[in-house]
Amino acid sequence: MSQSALPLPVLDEAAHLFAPAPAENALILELENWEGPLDLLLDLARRQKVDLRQISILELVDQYIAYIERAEALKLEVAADYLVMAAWLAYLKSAMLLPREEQEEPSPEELALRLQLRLQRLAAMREAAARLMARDRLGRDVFRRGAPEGLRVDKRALWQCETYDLIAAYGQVKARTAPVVHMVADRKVMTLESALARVGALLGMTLDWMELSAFLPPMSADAHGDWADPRLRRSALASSFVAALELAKQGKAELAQDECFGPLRLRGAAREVSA
Amino acid sequence: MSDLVRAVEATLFAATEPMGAEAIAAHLAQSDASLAEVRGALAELAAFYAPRGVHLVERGGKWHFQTAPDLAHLLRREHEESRKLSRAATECLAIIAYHEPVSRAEIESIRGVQTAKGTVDLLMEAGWVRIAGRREVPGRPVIYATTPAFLAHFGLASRRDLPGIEELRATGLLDPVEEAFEALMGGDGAQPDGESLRHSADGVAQGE
Amino acid sequence: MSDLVRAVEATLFAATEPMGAEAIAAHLAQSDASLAEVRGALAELAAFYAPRGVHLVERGGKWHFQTAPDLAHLLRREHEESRKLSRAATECLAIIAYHEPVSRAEIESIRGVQTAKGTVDLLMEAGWVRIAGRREVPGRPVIYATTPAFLAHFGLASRRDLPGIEELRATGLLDPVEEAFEALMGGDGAQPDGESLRHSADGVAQGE
Repeated sequence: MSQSALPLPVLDEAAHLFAPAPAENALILELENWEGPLDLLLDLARRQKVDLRQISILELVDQYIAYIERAEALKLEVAADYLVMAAWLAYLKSAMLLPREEQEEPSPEELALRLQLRLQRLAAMREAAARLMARDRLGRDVFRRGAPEGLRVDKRALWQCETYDLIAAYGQVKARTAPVVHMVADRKVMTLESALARVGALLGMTLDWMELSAFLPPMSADAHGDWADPRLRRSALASSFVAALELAKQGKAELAQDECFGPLRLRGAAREVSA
Repeated sequence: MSDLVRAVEATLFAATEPMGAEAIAAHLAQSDASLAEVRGALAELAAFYAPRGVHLVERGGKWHFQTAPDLAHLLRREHEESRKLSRAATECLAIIAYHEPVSRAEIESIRGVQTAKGTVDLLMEAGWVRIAGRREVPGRPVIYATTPAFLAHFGLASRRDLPGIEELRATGLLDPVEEAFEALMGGDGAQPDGESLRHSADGVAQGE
Repeated sequence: MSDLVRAVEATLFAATEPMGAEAIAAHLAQSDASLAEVRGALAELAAFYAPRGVHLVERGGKWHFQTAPDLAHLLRREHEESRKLSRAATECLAIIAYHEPVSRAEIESIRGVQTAKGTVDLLMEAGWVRIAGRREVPGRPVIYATTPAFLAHFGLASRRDLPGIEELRATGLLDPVEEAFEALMGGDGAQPDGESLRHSADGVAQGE
């Protein structure tokens, strides 16, 4: 049995506190009934039936040591802390019996007083605990309302939305779900076919190197004015470039570029063949 | 007051369920009270509590304490807090306003997104949307419409005050997001990432 | 009886938890009652219910209705008796209540035996004990104190109502052994260590 693993007492605390002192020879030799030596000492002190301030420490020491010895004689296991206390008490007793002038510091009286103070404090708390437990306890002696309705704080959301948010949201919905076809039809492009026709036709008109941009439709000369649209111009540029590549592949055109990202030039291939 | 009345009062107070006079008498067997005496005590208590904040009432032969009905509003305090309507709920509300009456399926088909039932419920809770009946088609779906509170909140005299499709188009609110972006960027920018796309679309909408 | 008294009565009857005067006033905000008026209503109700089978009591600044203690014998068997606390637990609780705040080492020094951690945990689980911080000494031990639920369970309006606490304080039985020893020896002994000094200072402060 280790010092810290003392089993918790199962004895009813009230019975323990107020039980009459057992007859001299009817010692209870169950150390489990005491939570440590201080507990046992307090119990023995109470049996002196005097105020804790008046107890005879010498008598207490004798009782404790006798108790431990009897337990050992009965071959009961005695926890180490009980034996340590017994040894300390034996020392205390011997010191108290020695002539005063041979005392060392601290004096046995001081040690005894400290022990007495500790016992008083433990006794006070034990009594306080008993008085506390004997009060009218909620849920045992007194009861709160069995079925309270309960107070409820309902959190109600006050929804906020501005008129603009509402209208904008509708616009977003309509925009998001508008048919995609509409957008494609709206966009003007220059098809590869028309670019092939235009580049091929223009190549036949001159034998000089011309920059690709010169093959694009003019910015604003068109009757519809659509060619000013930068998106249509990009489409025309892309289609014309592909047309140029196609014509080169067919052997109808030559391509030249002097430097990276420099202007792309082209001319008709028929001239070389004829030359 | 008599011990019996006190005992009956405490018993009913602590009870977790309503109790009949017999059950109370059985419970207080120690006090040797007759059923008639218990009934008398109950009547005395009920009369005593009648003007108070707590009443002792009989329901189907069983008695229990309850707070006075006129104080119910005190026990259920409402705490209001402002909350901004979510994007989904705003769209849903706009669709109902423009197309009412509409069913949830119709709202979803206009939004192009599934709409949680909770969204419509929330609009009803806000007091802006009501159930306007059922559409007489298979399945008889519930149809929704706006309420006078909706008009009041948005400062509209009637639904006709909502800007029409043409007006929306004129203010750019109907422009598809991509076109709005192109218009903003002059049509020669690199492809925008999603974030700036959304941002510019908002910019257009707010620039109105 | 006034509307406010009725409202306070109904509120506390309906409440599932004890309420302080401030909480009641906040709950009854509609009624425009001042804190002082609520306090007056509580005092009026407490006095009114004092002779009845149900009492209005204050525990740690919070109010609740409960059955009269003298009727315990009539009501007790309906409710299963709360699980009996071990002696270790009751002593531990008493030490915490009378000395709070205390560290486990201080509890152990009074009991003269190691206190299983589970014992304090059990008291915390019961809702009677809480961690009240750490003592600013080497090792910074956790210190424990009691809760409002402790006061409510044991029917104490405040810690001042702990049975015999004034007497224990007056006789020095709440002072640490070293301090009492010094006092008895005329204060010419060794200085008490910081731990017990601070402990006793706390004890005094709490007593105000």
